[in-house]
Amino acid sequence: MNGWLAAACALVVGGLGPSLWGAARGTTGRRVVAQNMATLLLCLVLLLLAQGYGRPSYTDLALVVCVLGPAGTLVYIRLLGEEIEKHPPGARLLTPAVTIGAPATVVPLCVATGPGRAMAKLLVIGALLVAGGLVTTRALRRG
Amino acid sequence: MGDALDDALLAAGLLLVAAAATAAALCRDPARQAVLLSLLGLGLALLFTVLQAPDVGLSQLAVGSAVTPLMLLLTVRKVRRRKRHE
Amino acid sequence: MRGPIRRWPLAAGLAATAALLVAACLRLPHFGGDRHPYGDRAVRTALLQRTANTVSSVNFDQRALDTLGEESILFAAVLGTVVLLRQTRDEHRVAPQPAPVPPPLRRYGTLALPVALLIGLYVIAHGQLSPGGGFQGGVVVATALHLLYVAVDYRALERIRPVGPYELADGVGEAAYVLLGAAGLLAGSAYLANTLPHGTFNTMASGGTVPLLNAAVGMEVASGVVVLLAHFLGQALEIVGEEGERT
Amino acid sequence: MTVLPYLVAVWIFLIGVYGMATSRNLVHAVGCLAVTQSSTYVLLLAVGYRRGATAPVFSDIPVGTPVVDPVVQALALTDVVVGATVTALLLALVVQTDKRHGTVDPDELTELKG
Repeated sequence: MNGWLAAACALVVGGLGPSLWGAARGTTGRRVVAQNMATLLLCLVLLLLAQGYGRPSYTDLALVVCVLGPAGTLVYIRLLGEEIEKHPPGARLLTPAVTIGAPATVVPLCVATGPGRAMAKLLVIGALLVAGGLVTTRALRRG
Repeated sequence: MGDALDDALLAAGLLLVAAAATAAALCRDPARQAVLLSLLGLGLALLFTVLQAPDVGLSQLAVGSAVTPLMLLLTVRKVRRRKRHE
Repeated sequence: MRGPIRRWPLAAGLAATAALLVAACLRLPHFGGDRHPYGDRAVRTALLQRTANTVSSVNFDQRALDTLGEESILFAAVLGTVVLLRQTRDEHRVAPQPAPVPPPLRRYGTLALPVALLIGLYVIAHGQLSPGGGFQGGVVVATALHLLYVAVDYRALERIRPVGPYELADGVGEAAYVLLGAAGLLAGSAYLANTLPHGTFNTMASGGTVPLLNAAVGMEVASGVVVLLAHFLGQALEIVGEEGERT
Repeated sequence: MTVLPYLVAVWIFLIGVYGMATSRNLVHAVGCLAVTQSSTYVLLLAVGYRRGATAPVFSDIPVGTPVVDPVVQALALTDVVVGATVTALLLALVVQTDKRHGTVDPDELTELKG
Protein backbone atom coordinates (compact mmCIF):
# COMPACT_ATOMS: atom_id res chain seq x y z
CA MET A 1 0.00 0.00 0.00
CA ASN A 2 1.52 3.26 -1.15
CA GLY A 3 0.41 5.97 1.27
CA TRP A 4 1.56 8.85 -0.95
CA LEU A 5 -0.55 7.68 -3.86
CA ALA A 6 -3.51 7.05 -1.57
CA ALA A 7 -3.21 10.61 -0.23
CA ALA A 8 -2.98 11.97 -3.79
CA CYS A 9 -6.08 9.99 -4.76
CA ALA A 10 -7.97 11.31 -1.73
CA LEU A 11 -6.97 14.90 -2.59
CA VAL A 12 -8.16 14.46 -6.18
CA VAL A 13 -11.53 13.03 -5.20
CA GLY A 14 -12.10 15.21 -2.15
CA GLY A 15 -10.42 18.40 -3.36
CA LEU A 16 -10.20 18.77 -7.13
CA GLY A 17 -13.68 17.31 -7.66
CA PRO A 18 -15.42 19.87 -5.43
CA SER A 19 -13.24 22.63 -6.94
CA LEU A 20 -14.58 21.75 -10.37
CA TRP A 21 -18.11 21.83 -8.97
CA GLY A 22 -17.41 25.29 -7.54
CA ALA A 23 -15.97 26.52 -10.83
CA ALA A 24 -19.01 25.31 -12.76
CA ARG A 25 -21.65 27.29 -10.85
CA GLY A 26 -22.20 30.53 -9.02
CA THR A 27 -20.84 34.01 -9.57
CA THR A 28 -17.65 34.71 -11.51
CA GLY A 29 -15.84 35.50 -8.26
CA ARG A 30 -16.66 32.12 -6.76
CA ARG A 31 -15.49 30.40 -9.92
CA VAL A 32 -12.14 32.17 -9.80
CA VAL A 33 -11.75 31.21 -6.13
CA ALA A 34 -12.39 27.59 -7.14
CA GLN A 35 -9.79 27.88 -9.91
CA ASN A 36 -7.23 29.21 -7.43
CA MET A 37 -8.02 26.37 -5.02
CA ALA A 38 -7.64 23.84 -7.84
CA THR A 39 -4.15 25.07 -8.79
CA LEU A 40 -3.05 24.83 -5.15
CA LEU A 41 -4.45 21.31 -4.77
CA LEU A 42 -3.03 20.17 -8.09
CA CYS A 43 0.43 21.32 -7.01
CA LEU A 44 0.14 19.26 -3.81
CA VAL A 45 -1.19 16.26 -5.73
CA LEU A 46 1.72 16.42 -8.18
CA LEU A 47 4.22 16.51 -5.30
CA LEU A 48 2.56 13.47 -3.73
CA LEU A 49 2.51 11.61 -7.06
CA ALA A 50 6.21 12.32 -7.64
CA GLN A 51 6.99 10.76 -4.27
CA GLY A 52 4.48 7.93 -4.71
CA TYR A 53 5.81 6.88 -8.11
CA GLY A 54 9.38 7.26 -6.86
CA ARG A 55 10.13 9.74 -9.67
CA PRO A 56 11.82 12.92 -8.34
CA SER A 57 11.84 14.34 -11.89
CA TYR A 58 8.04 14.69 -11.75
CA THR A 59 8.44 17.51 -9.20
CA ASP A 60 9.25 19.80 -12.14
CA LEU A 61 5.52 19.85 -12.87
CA ALA A 62 4.75 21.07 -9.35
CA LEU A 63 7.51 23.66 -9.75
CA VAL A 64 5.79 25.03 -12.85
CA VAL A 65 2.30 24.98 -11.30
CA CYS A 66 3.38 26.85 -8.20
CA VAL A 67 4.30 29.93 -10.29
CA LEU A 68 1.87 29.62 -13.20
CA GLY A 69 -1.15 28.79 -11.02
CA PRO A 70 -1.16 32.13 -9.17
CA ALA A 71 -0.29 33.86 -12.49
CA GLY A 72 -3.46 32.36 -13.98
CA THR A 73 -5.59 33.53 -11.06
CA LEU A 74 -4.10 37.02 -11.36
CA VAL A 75 -5.05 37.05 -15.05
CA TYR A 76 -8.68 36.50 -14.05
CA ILE A 77 -8.52 39.10 -11.30
CA ARG A 78 -7.03 41.66 -13.68
CA LEU A 79 -9.46 41.10 -16.54
CA LEU A 80 -12.64 40.14 -14.69
CA GLY A 81 -12.07 42.49 -11.73
CA GLU A 82 -15.30 44.45 -12.27
CA GLU A 83 -17.45 41.33 -12.35
CA ILE A 84 -15.73 39.92 -9.26
CA GLU A 85 -16.21 43.19 -7.38
CA LYS A 86 -19.95 43.16 -8.03
CA HIS A 87 -20.32 40.00 -5.94
CA PRO A 88 -17.17 39.66 -3.82
CA PRO A 89 -16.62 35.95 -3.23
CA GLY A 90 -16.10 34.38 0.16
CA ALA A 91 -12.60 32.95 0.22
CA ARG A 92 -12.68 31.52 3.72
CA LEU A 93 -11.34 28.08 2.77
CA LEU A 94 -8.39 29.42 0.79
CA THR A 95 -6.25 30.77 3.63
CA PRO A 96 -6.32 27.57 5.74
CA ALA A 97 -5.80 25.48 2.61
CA VAL A 98 -2.65 27.47 1.87
CA THR A 99 -1.27 27.89 5.37
CA ILE A 100 -2.08 24.37 6.60
CA GLY A 101 -2.33 22.26 3.45
CA ALA A 102 0.97 23.30 1.89
CA PRO A 103 3.17 22.67 4.97
CA ALA A 104 1.22 19.50 5.82
CA THR A 105 2.23 18.11 2.43
CA VAL A 106 5.70 19.58 2.00
CA VAL A 107 7.08 18.79 5.47
CA PRO A 108 6.42 14.99 5.36
CA LEU A 109 7.82 14.93 1.84
CA CYS A 110 10.96 16.71 3.04
CA VAL A 111 11.33 14.17 5.85
CA ALA A 112 10.95 11.32 3.36
CA THR A 113 13.47 12.74 0.86
CA GLY A 114 16.12 13.75 3.38
CA PRO A 115 18.54 16.66 2.98
CA GLY A 116 19.89 17.49 -0.47
CA ARG A 117 19.00 19.18 -3.72
CA ALA A 118 15.60 17.48 -3.88
CA MET A 119 14.67 18.87 -0.48
CA ALA A 120 15.77 22.38 -1.47
CA LYS A 121 13.50 22.13 -4.50
CA LEU A 122 10.59 21.02 -2.31
CA LEU A 123 11.13 23.95 0.04
CA VAL A 124 11.25 26.39 -2.89
CA ILE A 125 7.97 24.97 -4.18
CA GLY A 126 6.41 25.22 -0.72
CA ALA A 127 7.54 28.83 -0.29
CA LEU A 128 6.30 29.87 -3.73
CA LEU A 129 3.01 28.10 -3.10
CA VAL A 130 2.39 29.89 0.20
CA ALA A 131 3.47 33.29 -1.15
CA GLY A 132 1.38 32.94 -4.30
CA GLY A 133 -1.61 31.58 -2.40
CA LEU A 134 -1.64 34.38 0.17
CA VAL A 135 -1.22 37.13 -2.42
CA THR A 136 -3.95 35.81 -4.71
CA THR A 137 -6.35 35.26 -1.79
CA ARG A 138 -5.87 38.84 -0.71
CA ALA A 139 -6.32 40.15 -4.23
CA LEU A 140 -9.52 38.08 -4.61
CA ARG A 141 -11.01 39.47 -1.40
CA ARG A 142 -10.37 43.00 -2.58
CA GLY A 143 -11.90 42.04 -5.92
CA MET B 1 -2.87 -3.45 -4.05
CA GLY B 2 -0.68 -0.99 -5.95
CA ASP B 3 -2.56 -1.88 -9.10
CA ALA B 4 -5.93 -1.04 -7.55
CA LEU B 5 -4.56 2.34 -6.48
CA ASP B 6 -3.25 3.00 -10.01
CA ASP B 7 -6.69 2.16 -11.37
CA ALA B 8 -8.38 4.45 -8.86
CA LEU B 9 -6.10 7.36 -9.80
CA LEU B 10 -6.65 6.72 -13.51
CA ALA B 11 -10.41 6.54 -13.08
CA ALA B 12 -10.46 9.71 -10.94
CA GLY B 13 -8.35 11.59 -13.50
CA LEU B 14 -10.47 10.41 -16.42
CA LEU B 15 -13.77 11.28 -14.75
CA LEU B 16 -12.46 14.69 -13.67
CA VAL B 17 -11.40 15.47 -17.25
CA ALA B 18 -14.72 14.25 -18.68
CA ALA B 19 -16.69 16.35 -16.19
CA ALA B 20 -14.55 19.46 -16.78
CA ALA B 21 -14.88 19.08 -20.56
CA THR B 22 -18.67 18.76 -20.26
CA ALA B 23 -18.92 21.81 -18.00
CA ALA B 24 -16.64 23.86 -20.29
CA ALA B 25 -18.56 22.97 -23.45
CA LEU B 26 -21.95 23.71 -21.90
CA CYS B 27 -21.01 27.03 -20.26
CA ARG B 28 -22.33 29.72 -22.61
CA ASP B 29 -20.59 32.79 -21.18
CA PRO B 30 -17.07 32.94 -22.70
CA ALA B 31 -15.46 34.54 -19.63
CA ARG B 32 -16.79 31.85 -17.30
CA GLN B 33 -15.96 29.24 -19.89
CA ALA B 34 -12.34 30.42 -19.73
CA VAL B 35 -12.28 29.58 -15.99
CA LEU B 36 -13.62 26.10 -16.74
CA LEU B 37 -11.13 25.63 -19.56
CA SER B 38 -8.28 26.29 -17.15
CA LEU B 39 -9.81 23.70 -14.78
CA LEU B 40 -9.90 21.31 -17.76
CA GLY B 41 -6.22 22.09 -18.34
CA LEU B 42 -5.37 21.26 -14.73
CA GLY B 43 -7.38 18.02 -14.95
CA LEU B 44 -5.58 17.05 -18.14
CA ALA B 45 -2.20 17.73 -16.53
CA LEU B 46 -3.16 15.43 -13.66
CA LEU B 47 -4.37 12.73 -16.06
CA PHE B 48 -1.17 12.95 -18.11
CA THR B 49 0.95 12.57 -15.00
CA VAL B 50 -1.06 9.51 -13.98
CA LEU B 51 -0.65 8.15 -17.53
CA GLN B 52 3.12 8.61 -16.99
CA ALA B 53 3.45 11.40 -19.53
CA PRO B 54 5.01 14.26 -17.52
CA ASP B 55 6.36 15.95 -20.67
CA VAL B 56 2.89 16.36 -22.09
CA GLY B 57 1.51 17.36 -18.70
CA LEU B 58 4.13 20.08 -18.46
CA SER B 59 3.24 21.57 -21.84
CA GLN B 60 -0.46 21.43 -20.99
CA LEU B 61 0.22 23.28 -17.74
CA ALA B 62 2.43 25.86 -19.45
CA VAL B 63 -0.11 26.60 -22.17
CA GLY B 64 -3.36 26.11 -20.27
CA SER B 65 -2.82 27.83 -16.95
CA ALA B 66 -2.14 31.42 -18.01
CA VAL B 67 -1.53 31.97 -21.74
CA THR B 68 -4.77 30.55 -23.17
CA PRO B 69 -7.03 32.19 -20.53
CA LEU B 70 -5.24 35.50 -21.11
CA MET B 71 -5.87 35.35 -24.86
CA LEU B 72 -9.50 34.30 -24.39
CA LEU B 73 -10.25 37.03 -21.86
CA LEU B 74 -8.51 39.70 -23.94
CA THR B 75 -10.67 38.71 -26.93
CA VAL B 76 -13.78 38.84 -24.75
CA ARG B 77 -12.79 42.29 -23.52
CA LYS B 78 -12.15 43.57 -27.04
CA VAL B 79 -15.53 42.31 -28.24
CA ARG B 80 -17.38 43.69 -25.22
CA ARG B 81 -15.70 47.06 -25.52
CA ARG B 82 -16.98 47.41 -29.07
CA LYS B 83 -20.46 46.22 -28.01
CA ARG B 84 -20.66 48.75 -25.21
CA HIS B 85 -19.93 51.58 -27.60
CA GLU B 86 -22.73 50.69 -30.04
CA MET C 1 -31.13 26.77 -40.24
CA ARG C 2 -31.89 27.82 -36.70
CA GLY C 3 -33.11 26.45 -33.40
CA PRO C 4 -34.98 23.15 -33.44
CA ILE C 5 -34.58 22.63 -37.19
CA ARG C 6 -30.83 22.51 -36.69
CA ARG C 7 -31.05 20.24 -33.65
CA TRP C 8 -32.19 17.15 -35.55
CA PRO C 9 -29.40 16.86 -38.10
CA LEU C 10 -26.93 17.61 -35.31
CA ALA C 11 -28.34 14.90 -33.04
CA ALA C 12 -28.35 12.38 -35.89
CA GLY C 13 -24.79 13.26 -36.86
CA LEU C 14 -23.53 13.07 -33.29
CA ALA C 15 -25.28 9.73 -32.68
CA ALA C 16 -23.80 8.23 -35.86
CA THR C 17 -20.31 9.53 -34.98
CA ALA C 18 -20.67 8.21 -31.44
CA ALA C 19 -21.65 4.75 -32.72
CA LEU C 20 -18.69 4.62 -35.11
CA LEU C 21 -16.21 5.86 -32.52
CA VAL C 22 -17.40 3.44 -29.84
CA ALA C 23 -17.22 0.56 -32.32
CA ALA C 24 -13.66 1.64 -33.13
CA CYS C 25 -12.75 1.87 -29.43
CA LEU C 26 -13.82 -1.72 -28.83
CA ARG C 27 -11.38 -2.88 -31.53
CA LEU C 28 -8.42 -0.79 -30.33
CA PRO C 29 -5.60 -2.60 -28.51
CA HIS C 30 -6.66 -2.91 -24.89
CA PHE C 31 -5.74 -0.04 -22.58
CA GLY C 32 -2.47 -0.67 -20.71
CA GLY C 33 -1.36 -3.49 -23.02
CA ASP C 34 2.24 -4.63 -23.30
CA ARG C 35 2.76 -4.42 -27.07
CA HIS C 36 4.38 -1.13 -28.12
CA PRO C 37 6.74 -2.00 -30.98
CA TYR C 38 7.39 1.62 -32.00
CA GLY C 39 7.88 2.75 -28.43
CA ASP C 40 10.39 -0.01 -27.66
CA ARG C 41 12.45 0.86 -30.73
CA ALA C 42 12.33 4.58 -29.91
CA VAL C 43 13.58 3.90 -26.38
CA ARG C 44 16.43 1.73 -27.67
CA THR C 45 17.52 4.42 -30.14
CA ALA C 46 17.28 7.18 -27.54
CA LEU C 47 19.55 5.24 -25.20
CA LEU C 48 22.03 4.66 -28.05
CA GLN C 49 22.10 8.44 -28.61
CA ARG C 50 22.58 8.88 -24.82
CA THR C 51 19.46 11.00 -24.37
CA ALA C 52 17.81 10.30 -21.02
CA ASN C 53 14.51 11.92 -21.93
CA THR C 54 13.20 9.63 -24.66
CA VAL C 55 10.40 12.02 -25.60
CA SER C 56 12.93 14.77 -26.34
CA SER C 57 14.95 12.28 -28.35
CA VAL C 58 11.90 11.44 -30.47
CA ASN C 59 11.02 15.11 -30.96
CA PHE C 60 14.45 16.57 -31.61
CA ASP C 61 16.50 13.67 -32.94
CA GLN C 62 14.61 10.71 -34.35
CA ARG C 63 11.72 12.74 -35.74
CA ALA C 64 13.35 16.17 -35.79
CA LEU C 65 11.98 16.85 -39.26
CA ASP C 66 8.41 16.59 -37.96
CA THR C 67 9.26 19.08 -35.26
CA LEU C 68 10.54 21.44 -37.95
CA GLY C 69 7.07 21.22 -39.46
CA GLU C 70 5.49 21.97 -36.10
CA GLU C 71 7.87 24.89 -35.61
CA SER C 72 6.78 26.25 -38.95
CA ILE C 73 3.11 25.92 -37.98
CA LEU C 74 3.86 27.92 -34.86
CA PHE C 75 5.78 30.52 -36.84
CA ALA C 76 3.00 30.80 -39.41
CA ALA C 77 0.33 31.08 -36.71
CA VAL C 78 2.22 33.92 -35.02
CA LEU C 79 2.66 35.63 -38.37
CA GLY C 80 -1.02 35.21 -39.19
CA THR C 81 -2.08 36.63 -35.84
CA VAL C 82 0.24 39.61 -36.24
CA VAL C 83 -1.29 40.34 -39.63
CA LEU C 84 -4.86 39.92 -38.38
CA LEU C 85 -4.41 42.03 -35.27
CA ARG C 86 -2.29 44.83 -36.73
CA GLN C 87 -3.40 48.40 -36.25
CA THR C 88 -5.32 49.61 -39.31
CA ARG C 89 -5.37 53.14 -40.68
CA ASP C 90 -8.73 54.05 -39.15
CA GLU C 91 -7.62 52.99 -35.67
CA HIS C 92 -5.46 54.78 -33.14
CA ARG C 93 -3.87 53.96 -29.82
CA VAL C 94 -5.05 55.34 -26.50
CA ALA C 95 -2.83 54.67 -23.50
CA PRO C 96 -4.85 52.66 -20.94
CA GLN C 97 -5.44 54.04 -17.45
CA PRO C 98 -3.05 52.57 -14.88
CA ALA C 99 -4.86 50.02 -12.71
CA PRO C 100 -4.67 50.36 -8.91
CA VAL C 101 -2.50 47.53 -7.64
CA PRO C 102 -2.06 46.80 -3.92
CA PRO C 103 1.63 46.97 -2.86
CA PRO C 104 1.90 43.31 -1.69
CA LEU C 105 0.73 42.15 -5.13
CA ARG C 106 3.25 44.47 -6.78
CA ARG C 107 6.03 43.05 -4.59
CA TYR C 108 4.95 39.49 -5.39
CA GLY C 109 4.99 40.30 -9.10
CA THR C 110 8.49 41.77 -9.08
CA LEU C 111 9.85 38.91 -6.94
CA ALA C 112 8.09 36.08 -8.77
CA LEU C 113 9.15 37.34 -12.20
CA PRO C 114 12.85 36.40 -11.94
CA VAL C 115 11.98 33.12 -10.20
CA ALA C 116 9.55 32.15 -12.96
CA LEU C 117 12.09 33.21 -15.59
CA LEU C 118 14.70 30.96 -13.98
CA ILE C 119 12.25 28.05 -13.83
CA GLY C 120 11.51 28.51 -17.52
CA LEU C 121 15.20 28.53 -18.44
CA TYR C 122 15.79 25.49 -16.22
CA VAL C 123 13.01 23.61 -18.00
CA ILE C 124 14.52 24.47 -21.41
CA ALA C 125 18.07 23.58 -20.37
CA HIS C 126 17.14 20.19 -18.89
CA GLY C 127 14.97 19.11 -21.82
CA GLN C 128 17.30 16.23 -22.71
CA LEU C 129 17.32 14.91 -19.13
CA SER C 130 14.04 15.46 -17.28
CA PRO C 131 10.49 16.27 -18.40
CA GLY C 132 10.42 19.56 -20.25
CA GLY C 133 12.11 21.19 -23.19
CA GLY C 134 11.96 24.17 -25.49
CA PHE C 135 8.18 24.29 -25.83
CA GLN C 136 7.29 24.04 -22.19
CA GLY C 137 10.11 26.26 -20.96
CA GLY C 138 9.53 28.81 -23.70
CA VAL C 139 5.91 29.27 -22.67
CA VAL C 140 6.92 29.56 -19.00
CA VAL C 141 9.44 32.28 -19.87
CA ALA C 142 6.81 34.21 -21.83
CA THR C 143 4.28 33.85 -19.01
CA ALA C 144 6.89 35.07 -16.51
CA LEU C 145 7.24 38.36 -18.41
CA HIS C 146 3.49 38.83 -18.33
CA LEU C 147 3.48 38.66 -14.55
CA LEU C 148 4.37 42.32 -14.95
CA TYR C 149 1.03 42.96 -16.61
CA VAL C 150 -1.14 40.94 -14.21
CA ALA C 151 0.65 41.86 -10.98
CA VAL C 152 2.23 45.25 -11.65
CA ASP C 153 1.08 47.39 -14.55
CA TYR C 154 0.68 47.29 -18.31
CA ARG C 155 3.19 50.10 -18.73
CA ALA C 156 5.80 48.15 -16.75
CA LEU C 157 5.35 45.29 -19.22
CA GLU C 158 5.67 47.64 -22.19
CA ARG C 159 8.97 48.93 -20.86
CA ILE C 160 10.66 45.51 -21.03
CA ARG C 161 8.83 44.38 -24.11
CA PRO C 162 9.59 46.33 -27.26
CA VAL C 163 7.84 44.04 -29.74
CA GLY C 164 10.41 44.49 -32.52
CA PRO C 165 13.30 42.56 -30.92
CA TYR C 166 10.95 39.76 -29.92
CA GLU C 167 9.69 39.44 -33.48
CA LEU C 168 13.30 39.27 -34.58
CA ALA C 169 14.10 36.64 -31.92
CA ASP C 170 11.13 34.58 -33.13
CA GLY C 171 12.59 34.51 -36.62
CA VAL C 172 16.13 33.84 -35.34
CA GLY C 173 14.84 30.84 -33.32
CA GLU C 174 13.17 29.37 -36.39
CA ALA C 175 16.26 30.05 -38.53
CA ALA C 176 18.55 28.49 -35.91
CA TYR C 177 16.54 25.27 -36.08
CA VAL C 178 16.80 25.16 -39.88
CA LEU C 179 20.54 25.94 -39.82
CA LEU C 180 21.26 23.36 -37.12
CA GLY C 181 19.59 20.87 -39.43
CA ALA C 182 21.86 21.95 -42.28
CA ALA C 183 24.86 21.29 -40.01
CA GLY C 184 23.96 17.62 -40.39
CA LEU C 185 24.34 17.94 -44.17
CA LEU C 186 27.71 19.67 -43.83
CA ALA C 187 28.92 16.86 -41.60
CA GLY C 188 28.25 14.51 -44.50
CA SER C 189 25.09 13.00 -43.02
CA ALA C 190 21.34 13.56 -43.47
CA TYR C 191 19.42 16.79 -42.77
CA LEU C 192 18.79 17.21 -39.00
CA ALA C 193 20.92 14.12 -38.26
CA ASN C 194 22.38 14.04 -34.76
CA THR C 195 26.01 14.49 -35.80
CA LEU C 196 27.46 16.04 -32.65
CA PRO C 197 29.25 13.86 -30.08
CA HIS C 198 26.59 12.29 -27.87
CA GLY C 199 28.34 13.07 -24.59
CA THR C 200 27.93 11.27 -21.28
CA PHE C 201 24.53 9.78 -20.51
CA ASN C 202 22.45 11.73 -17.96
CA THR C 203 24.60 14.87 -17.87
CA MET C 204 23.84 18.34 -19.20
CA ALA C 205 26.19 17.73 -22.15
CA SER C 206 24.41 14.72 -23.59
CA GLY C 207 22.13 14.03 -26.50
CA GLY C 208 24.23 15.74 -29.18
CA THR C 209 22.10 18.27 -31.05
CA VAL C 210 19.06 17.77 -28.79
CA PRO C 211 19.92 20.54 -26.27
CA LEU C 212 20.81 22.96 -29.08
CA LEU C 213 17.55 22.35 -30.93
CA ASN C 214 15.75 22.68 -27.61
CA ALA C 215 17.33 26.08 -27.09
CA ALA C 216 16.36 27.20 -30.59
CA VAL C 217 12.77 26.08 -30.01
CA GLY C 218 12.72 27.70 -26.58
CA MET C 219 13.78 31.01 -28.08
CA GLU C 220 11.20 30.81 -30.83
CA VAL C 221 8.34 29.77 -28.56
CA ALA C 222 9.12 32.33 -25.85
CA SER C 223 9.36 35.25 -28.27
CA GLY C 224 6.47 33.94 -30.38
CA VAL C 225 4.13 33.84 -27.37
CA VAL C 226 5.29 37.30 -26.28
CA VAL C 227 4.51 38.67 -29.75
CA LEU C 228 1.12 36.93 -29.81
CA LEU C 229 0.13 38.30 -26.43
CA ALA C 230 1.49 41.77 -27.30
CA HIS C 231 -0.94 42.00 -30.19
CA PHE C 232 -3.89 40.70 -28.17
CA LEU C 233 -3.05 43.13 -25.36
CA GLY C 234 -2.73 45.99 -27.83
CA GLN C 235 -6.12 45.23 -29.35
CA ALA C 236 -7.91 44.80 -26.05
CA LEU C 237 -6.35 47.66 -24.09
CA GLU C 238 -4.98 50.28 -26.45
CA ILE C 239 -6.27 50.23 -30.00
CA VAL C 240 -9.61 51.93 -30.58
CA GLY C 241 -11.59 52.22 -33.81
CA GLU C 242 -12.70 55.47 -35.40
CA GLU C 243 -15.98 55.40 -33.47
CA GLY C 244 -13.84 55.88 -30.38
CA GLU C 245 -14.69 52.91 -28.16
CA ARG C 246 -13.46 53.34 -24.63
CA THR C 247 -11.92 51.08 -22.07
CA MET D 1 -11.02 -0.18 -17.23
CA THR D 2 -9.88 -1.66 -20.56
CA VAL D 3 -11.94 0.74 -22.68
CA LEU D 4 -12.87 3.53 -20.24
CA PRO D 5 -10.08 5.92 -21.38
CA TYR D 6 -11.12 5.55 -25.02
CA LEU D 7 -14.75 6.14 -24.16
CA VAL D 8 -13.81 9.27 -22.20
CA ALA D 9 -11.95 10.52 -25.30
CA VAL D 10 -15.05 9.86 -27.42
CA TRP D 11 -17.26 11.69 -24.93
CA ILE D 12 -14.98 14.75 -24.83
CA PHE D 13 -14.95 14.86 -28.63
CA LEU D 14 -18.75 14.64 -28.88
CA ILE D 15 -19.49 17.20 -26.17
CA GLY D 16 -16.99 19.60 -27.74
CA VAL D 17 -18.59 19.26 -31.17
CA TYR D 18 -22.05 19.70 -29.63
CA GLY D 19 -20.90 22.91 -27.92
CA MET D 20 -19.43 24.26 -31.15
CA ALA D 21 -22.48 23.43 -33.24
CA THR D 22 -24.93 25.07 -30.82
CA SER D 23 -22.69 28.03 -29.98
CA ARG D 24 -24.08 31.56 -30.20
CA ASN D 25 -20.72 33.25 -29.68
CA LEU D 26 -17.56 32.67 -31.70
CA VAL D 27 -15.29 33.06 -28.64
CA HIS D 28 -17.28 30.27 -26.99
CA ALA D 29 -16.94 28.19 -30.15
CA VAL D 30 -13.16 28.56 -30.05
CA GLY D 31 -13.22 27.38 -26.41
CA CYS D 32 -15.27 24.35 -27.47
CA LEU D 33 -12.74 23.59 -30.21
CA ALA D 34 -10.06 23.53 -27.50
CA VAL D 35 -12.22 21.00 -25.60
CA THR D 36 -12.61 18.88 -28.73
CA GLN D 37 -8.88 18.95 -29.32
CA SER D 38 -8.18 17.73 -25.80
CA SER D 39 -9.94 14.46 -26.68
CA THR D 40 -7.07 13.71 -29.06
CA TYR D 41 -4.52 14.05 -26.25
CA VAL D 42 -6.44 11.60 -24.09
CA LEU D 43 -6.79 9.12 -26.95
CA LEU D 44 -3.10 9.28 -27.93
CA LEU D 45 -1.78 8.85 -24.40
CA ALA D 46 -4.29 6.08 -23.62
CA VAL D 47 -3.03 4.13 -26.63
CA GLY D 48 0.56 4.41 -25.41
CA TYR D 49 -0.05 3.48 -21.77
CA ARG D 50 1.50 0.30 -20.43
CA ARG D 51 0.27 -1.09 -17.13
CA GLY D 52 2.84 -0.94 -14.33
CA ALA D 53 5.32 1.04 -16.45
CA THR D 54 6.69 4.51 -15.80
CA ALA D 55 7.62 7.59 -17.83
CA PRO D 56 10.26 7.13 -20.58
CA VAL D 57 12.67 9.50 -18.84
CA PHE D 58 15.80 7.78 -17.58
CA SER D 59 17.31 10.57 -15.50
CA ASP D 60 16.16 9.04 -12.21
CA ILE D 61 15.45 5.36 -12.98
CA PRO D 62 17.80 2.56 -14.08
CA VAL D 63 17.94 1.77 -17.79
CA GLY D 64 15.81 -1.29 -18.51
CA THR D 65 12.81 -0.32 -16.37
CA PRO D 66 9.57 -0.91 -18.33
CA VAL D 67 8.38 2.42 -19.73
CA VAL D 68 5.30 3.66 -21.56
CA ASP D 69 5.39 4.52 -25.27
CA PRO D 70 7.39 7.74 -25.91
CA VAL D 71 6.29 8.08 -29.54
CA VAL D 72 2.67 8.91 -28.71
CA GLN D 73 3.88 11.30 -26.01
CA ALA D 74 5.92 13.19 -28.58
CA LEU D 75 2.84 13.31 -30.82
CA ALA D 76 0.63 14.56 -27.99
CA LEU D 77 3.20 17.22 -27.07
CA THR D 78 3.13 18.53 -30.63
CA ASP D 79 -0.65 18.38 -30.49
CA VAL D 80 -0.81 20.56 -27.36
CA VAL D 81 1.45 23.24 -28.83
CA VAL D 82 -0.33 23.31 -32.19
CA GLY D 83 -3.67 23.43 -30.36
CA ALA D 84 -2.62 26.56 -28.49
CA THR D 85 -1.41 28.35 -31.61
CA VAL D 86 -4.57 27.41 -33.50
CA THR D 87 -6.59 28.89 -30.63
CA ALA D 88 -4.57 32.11 -30.91
CA LEU D 89 -5.08 32.34 -34.67
CA LEU D 90 -8.81 31.67 -34.41
CA LEU D 91 -9.23 34.27 -31.68
CA ALA D 92 -7.47 36.79 -33.92
CA LEU D 93 -9.98 35.88 -36.64
CA VAL D 94 -12.83 36.43 -34.16
CA VAL D 95 -11.52 39.92 -33.39
CA GLN D 96 -11.39 40.66 -37.13
CA THR D 97 -14.92 39.28 -37.66
CA ASP D 98 -16.20 41.49 -34.88
CA LYS D 99 -14.54 44.54 -36.45
CA ARG D 100 -15.92 43.83 -39.91
CA HIS D 101 -19.46 42.76 -39.00
CA GLY D 102 -20.04 44.07 -35.51
CA THR D 103 -21.18 40.71 -34.17
CA VAL D 104 -19.70 37.41 -33.03
CA ASP D 105 -22.94 35.43 -33.21
CA PRO D 106 -22.61 32.82 -35.98
CA ASP D 107 -26.35 32.95 -36.72
CA GLU D 108 -26.34 36.71 -37.23
CA LEU D 109 -23.27 36.37 -39.41
CA THR D 110 -25.09 33.87 -41.65
CA GLU D 111 -27.98 36.28 -42.00
CA LEU D 112 -25.60 39.06 -43.03
CA LYS D 113 -24.37 36.92 -45.91
CA GLY D 114 -27.69 35.57 -47.08
